[in-house]
Amino acid sequence: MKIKIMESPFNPWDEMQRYEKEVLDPLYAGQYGAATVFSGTMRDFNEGDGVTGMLLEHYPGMTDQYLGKISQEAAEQWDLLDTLIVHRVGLMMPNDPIVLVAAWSAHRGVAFEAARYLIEELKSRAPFWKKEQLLEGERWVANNTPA
Amino acid sequence: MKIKIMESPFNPWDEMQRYEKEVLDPLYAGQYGAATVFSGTMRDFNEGDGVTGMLLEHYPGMTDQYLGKISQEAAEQWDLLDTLIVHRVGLMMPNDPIVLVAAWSAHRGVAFEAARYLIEELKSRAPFWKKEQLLEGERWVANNTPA
Amino acid sequence: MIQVRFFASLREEMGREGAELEAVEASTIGEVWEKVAAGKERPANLLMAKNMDYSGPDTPVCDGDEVAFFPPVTGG
Amino acid sequence: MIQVRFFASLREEMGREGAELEAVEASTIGEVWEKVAAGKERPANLLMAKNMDYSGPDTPVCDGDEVAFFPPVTGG
Repeated sequence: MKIKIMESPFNPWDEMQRYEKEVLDPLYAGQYGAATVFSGTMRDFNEGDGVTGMLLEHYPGMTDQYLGKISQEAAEQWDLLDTLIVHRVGLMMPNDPIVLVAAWSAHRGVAFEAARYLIEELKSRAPFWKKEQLLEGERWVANNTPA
Repeated sequence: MKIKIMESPFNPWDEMQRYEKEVLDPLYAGQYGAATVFSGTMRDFNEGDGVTGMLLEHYPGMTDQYLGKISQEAAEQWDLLDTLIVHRVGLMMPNDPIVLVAAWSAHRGVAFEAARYLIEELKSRAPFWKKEQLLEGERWVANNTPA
Repeated sequence: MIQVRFFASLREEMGREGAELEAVEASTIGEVWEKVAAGKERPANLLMAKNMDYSGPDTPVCDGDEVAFFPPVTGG
Repeated sequence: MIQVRFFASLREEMGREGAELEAVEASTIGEVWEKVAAGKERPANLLMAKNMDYSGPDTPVCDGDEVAFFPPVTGG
């Protein structure tokens, strides 16, 4: 169970590869039949406007605490081998990865449900805020869209 | 929409990285807010027995046709930007990746539902068969487990 | 000619990868099975395909078709 | 002392990152808001945390607590 807050760009597939190699394989090689991953990427368009950049603010400490809580809740609800959450903060550009959540299990149903839980709970509870930079001016994103 | 049948080992995260870089980014950079990926890996244990290897047989031609059909069905049901399916065939070892399915969309709900559809339909309709090598002897897997 | 193919455990049970039939010998997939199965009853869970599309035992076959028989699929 | 923190759009509206209160000035999170908000009504969708746990306006506060106010979260 790992939480990473990144202040610079990350590649979700590098993160997956490294985490499987360094953490999963030594502990669970041959046991994790299923991994489900969600990767969220910054779009250049939102609510009818072009977006040229984004500032991702968070509440350091509370962020880690809530991402840990959410991971723990998933581990209690489903039979998981491990989970990983990576979230970017700071100033980012369109097409930059924002978030990665992953759940490993022996079986696929569990992996899908847990990954979905991680991203939905992250979006509704983890203290992050997005400020979009538009061609003219900037604005805070008011609400996350429902799934 | 891409289908790959691999006769040698593949790494799912390399496949994701390459496909995003070579196919998604040139067409859709800044548009794909969401990617959901399922990766299935060979386990070393099944139905109470240790498994030391596995032969994955398929029906060449029909495999590609059905993976294409399934991808097409997903594209008709959901608002997707793209999908990718990679499946290993031939002789493999525990912890080798077997299958990768991925769905890209502007929104996460759609990406999750489509990825789930791809893997469930693949498991129930694509003509692949697994023969497990055990410590003593070998056996054909009789049925896929329900999700 | 009708090309017949067997896969996986069925191929092993049959002891061969397939067979060839003259088109006049069978007019449906079910009849193809009877010609090539040497008296073996058709398993209840047997899957059938004509020209790489899932089909049933009553599906008509004609010259040039490829008919395949196989057990439940277990990929993914 | 009670440490008060504002985040995101609320921080900008307040014009500051936070404040400090003597513990005797407020006994609940709701009272903390009244002391630091300079008359601004509490937005209906305002979120509150005490020591980095979501809390409500009636949650008691005491010396050494950190209280945060912020708008709906929009991560992921």
